[in-house]
Amino acid sequence: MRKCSLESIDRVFAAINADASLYLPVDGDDGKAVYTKWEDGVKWSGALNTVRSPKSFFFPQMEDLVQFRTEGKTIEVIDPRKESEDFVVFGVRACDAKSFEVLDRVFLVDPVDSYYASRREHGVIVTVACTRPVETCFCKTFGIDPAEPAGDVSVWKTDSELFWQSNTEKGEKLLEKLADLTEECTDEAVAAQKEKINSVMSRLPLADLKADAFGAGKTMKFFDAPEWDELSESCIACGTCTYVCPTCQCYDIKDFNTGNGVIRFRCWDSCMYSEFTKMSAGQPRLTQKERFRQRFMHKLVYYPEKNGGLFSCVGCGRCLSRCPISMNIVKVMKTIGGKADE
Amino acid sequence: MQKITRDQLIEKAASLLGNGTVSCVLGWEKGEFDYDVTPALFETESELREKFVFGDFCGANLSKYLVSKTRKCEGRILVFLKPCDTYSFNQLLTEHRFDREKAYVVGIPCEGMADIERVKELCGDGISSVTADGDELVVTTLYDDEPVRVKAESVLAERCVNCKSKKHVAYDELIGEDGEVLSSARFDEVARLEAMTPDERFAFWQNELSKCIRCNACRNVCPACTCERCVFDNPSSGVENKAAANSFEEKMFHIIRAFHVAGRCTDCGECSRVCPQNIPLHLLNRKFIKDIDDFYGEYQAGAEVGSRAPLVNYTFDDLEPGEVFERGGQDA
Amino acid sequence: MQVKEYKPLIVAFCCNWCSYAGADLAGNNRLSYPADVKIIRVPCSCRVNPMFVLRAFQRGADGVIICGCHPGDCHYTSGNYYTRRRMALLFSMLDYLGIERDRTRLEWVSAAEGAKFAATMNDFVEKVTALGENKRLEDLRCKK
Amino acid sequence: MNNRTETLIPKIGVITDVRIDTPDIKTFRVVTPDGVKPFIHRPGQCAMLSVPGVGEAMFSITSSPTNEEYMEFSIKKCGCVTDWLHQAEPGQQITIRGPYGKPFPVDDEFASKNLLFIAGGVGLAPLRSVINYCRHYRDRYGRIDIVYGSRSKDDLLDYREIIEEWSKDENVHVHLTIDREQEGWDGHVGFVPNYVKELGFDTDKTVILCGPPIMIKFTLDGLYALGFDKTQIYTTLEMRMKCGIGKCGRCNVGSRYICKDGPVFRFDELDELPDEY
Repeated sequence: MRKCSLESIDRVFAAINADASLYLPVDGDDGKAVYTKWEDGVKWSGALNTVRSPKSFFFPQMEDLVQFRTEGKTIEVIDPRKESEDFVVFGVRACDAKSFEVLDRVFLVDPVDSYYASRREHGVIVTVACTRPVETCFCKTFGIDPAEPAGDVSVWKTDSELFWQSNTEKGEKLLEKLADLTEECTDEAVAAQKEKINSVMSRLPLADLKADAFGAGKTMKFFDAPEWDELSESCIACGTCTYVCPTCQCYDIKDFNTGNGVIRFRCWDSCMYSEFTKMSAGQPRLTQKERFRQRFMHKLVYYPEKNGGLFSCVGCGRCLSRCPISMNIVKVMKTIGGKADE
Repeated sequence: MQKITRDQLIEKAASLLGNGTVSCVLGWEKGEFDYDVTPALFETESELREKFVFGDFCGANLSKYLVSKTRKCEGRILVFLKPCDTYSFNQLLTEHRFDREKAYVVGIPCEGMADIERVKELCGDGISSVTADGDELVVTTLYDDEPVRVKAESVLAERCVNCKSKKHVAYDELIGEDGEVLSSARFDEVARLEAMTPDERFAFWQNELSKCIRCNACRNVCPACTCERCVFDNPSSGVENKAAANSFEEKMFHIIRAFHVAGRCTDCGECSRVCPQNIPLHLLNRKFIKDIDDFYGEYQAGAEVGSRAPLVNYTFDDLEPGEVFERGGQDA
Repeated sequence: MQVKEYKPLIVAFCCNWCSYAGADLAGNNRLSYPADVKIIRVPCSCRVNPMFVLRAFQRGADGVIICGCHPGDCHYTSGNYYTRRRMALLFSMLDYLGIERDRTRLEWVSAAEGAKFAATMNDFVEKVTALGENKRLEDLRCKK
Repeated sequence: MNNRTETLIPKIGVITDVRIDTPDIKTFRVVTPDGVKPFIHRPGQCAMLSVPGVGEAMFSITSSPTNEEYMEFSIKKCGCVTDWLHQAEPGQQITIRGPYGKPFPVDDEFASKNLLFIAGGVGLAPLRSVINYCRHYRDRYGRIDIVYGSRSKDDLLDYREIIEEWSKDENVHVHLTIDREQEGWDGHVGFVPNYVKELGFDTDKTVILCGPPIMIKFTLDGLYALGFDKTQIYTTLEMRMKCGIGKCGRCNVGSRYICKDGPVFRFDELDELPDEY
């Protein structure tokens, strides 16, 4: 483990930024933190988390897949990708770090999504242990320890210092570059910090939320639950929950005719939208209840069933604070899961 | 702090359910925390007593739900409407979006709704409870031993700070006293933007609109956006894009959306309330309202049922678009 | 190296009954206006919805002008009155977003006003040329 | 090029022949610009065809893998991509990527079994590759029955091939039916589910079923009545698909992705899935 003083942070950032673009949460003009490219003078935000999750570093909201040029009856296919550059994402929280594992199991299984894979290869994730979890946090529900964040490098922040620990080869390399700016240290301060975080975690209002009722093999148990009607009753079918979610990964592929060629791009999509499953021949999910159910069943049952029990929710709490009608996965878990115990 | 209480509303709803006037109640349901309130339909008195809530965080405008719920429910629906919500209600009626006979409006006075983001700014995050006490909110957080007290008026949502009317323009029954149309400062911010140079305005909007994630929350919550199928959802429109590819598409979505509700927008402010990225979308709608007032005479959408909206109306001597710019403001 | 002279691309929506005929007359009378004006014939100026204007900009237009019958002369009685209100609000909104005022215009041109058509186009092209390329409402994907 | 870069980037295909099968179904023959088959597939697999600027859609490959020269797709006109394809002429290039999905277990569960194919309308398209595969390796399978029905004689897909080739094969029994009486038709008249019941098959068969949902529903009832078990019946499903590789989430039903874990399912497997397909 290595440490540096908080005062030297800008020098550390400059060192990281020297060979790879550095992105970190920065307070925007509305006081909300946004991942921003670091440059001299940019200050790391003290906010717990960003409104938009860091998934967009690897799975951007919109990216070009392929371009076509057509002439008469012939088509030319062009791969628009250029070599990705190395980048470092600093300040990722434990929940979001876990979300990359959830996304990896979708994009990196055969056949590998090369667009995502390339960014994963070029990106280094530096996580920071939480210090001030808030009422909407429930990462513990999914076995995530905010005091022990994953990622290539984990960082703990105390009042005056930052403690760095590498977890992977990529992380090792990054720390080597910072060798002059950091010094070797023991992990006592970190252990104390972890204890402090854990004592806060147990006081959180959602500390007792359990996901045990869900998981593989529960499809039929919950699919026809009458509670879905009530839960989805006032859903306005927007995509806020999906778009702020760090693990939602559905996308759409569309063509855009630029007038001098066709760009085929992909962009985030939401199962909450009515035309998500609409085909020329019909629509398997006719009402908002079915779409609403799909989202939560996917996170709590379908995904774990396919991925060895791993839930596709990391308890980051973004949907809790952002849903226009305050309907969210916690309410769903309590209502649907709670009824199942009876 | 609201002047009426949850219990008053439950009593009213229970008696109307009991005597068969209405078959269900459209109201607000309490959530996980004191501030995350969900619009909900209640069918029985016990449901009301268990889950119904009314307080400083019941900002959600329930009028749009009448479009779908009146089709779904047998019998009349009791809906609690705050003064600003009644404008949306009238506007929906003007556009024949539901059957007036199927709604039973109980007008409720509103002292302005709190914005949880403002509470967090003043009291810090990690909020474990928020309760009203007189004209103050008592806020406890995970990190402070002592509760923090803030003036309710200091955490009002922007739309409530600039409240346009405390008068109910539609109701079957009123709880408490009706208020007056207010002379608000709601156009001040628009005027401030108008006074900027075009470069400043461009920079302002470029920055704001670039935050847009195209979640469609503003559109879907908007009581004026009730098209069965939106142009932005129609694959053959060529603009059915789920993500804004660049700043052009960000602008197009918001200009077109604001234009489509121009003259019909009652300025209820729901778009700005729900925006996960805190984009001040009401400033687009208010620009249209201000322009309409300036160009064609004062018009408040929803003030009365059946009024002819300015964009489906004209006079022979309307202003020419070229003359608009002669009236002032700055150009490059 | 020779510097290429900047020529703006102008989209002109012309009402079938008046302005399109006006453009025709301008041509018949050999009145010149820049060839960079692309005329799109519409049944009535009120057929032009705001999306048309924005999409013209997206596709590379540097200026958009809408021409219709003079107020009172609309083939459909009142179409151009609606256009007048719509465009007044739309142009004002574009201005509010910081888009240059001179990129949009609404003009009344009758079938007999070939000279006015040519003069309007010349004037409009001149103003847009002065502004230069449309950078504030551009879609980079559509640029070559 | 390695496999990784090719997941979402299509190849170019050339339409070399367009055959009009029925008033709304055409069969397109596709090869690469070099004149060879775009890729190797198994019976029941699909390919993503696209027209740049119009869109991309998933189609079953209707030609048999044993055909080594080209690929065929029987496509019903029903949406924007299919509308466009129906206007295409030979020589037109399109894009193609695949193969996608799980094939029919022709070499495992189907081996040495008696096979009963039941199809309705354009539902024959995905089965044609299986039928021709089984005909090609005739000695690996037992008796083959094919029940095929459509609205009218004109709507029968591959009619010429059925009459001139399939019907003439030894131990292949074709049973055609159309919904309503028609001049020039002396075959059976009636809906497929009823015809299946009338024919009254023995349960020593493996059934491959494809057609409109309503036909599937009633045919299944008929098959169960005849004593068939769910584990004997296979079908192939349709869902909206975008990526074809089990990632975009559109065709997700339960824990399965139709494009990757399907489209071929045995009916007992479908019991584990919610009814959303």
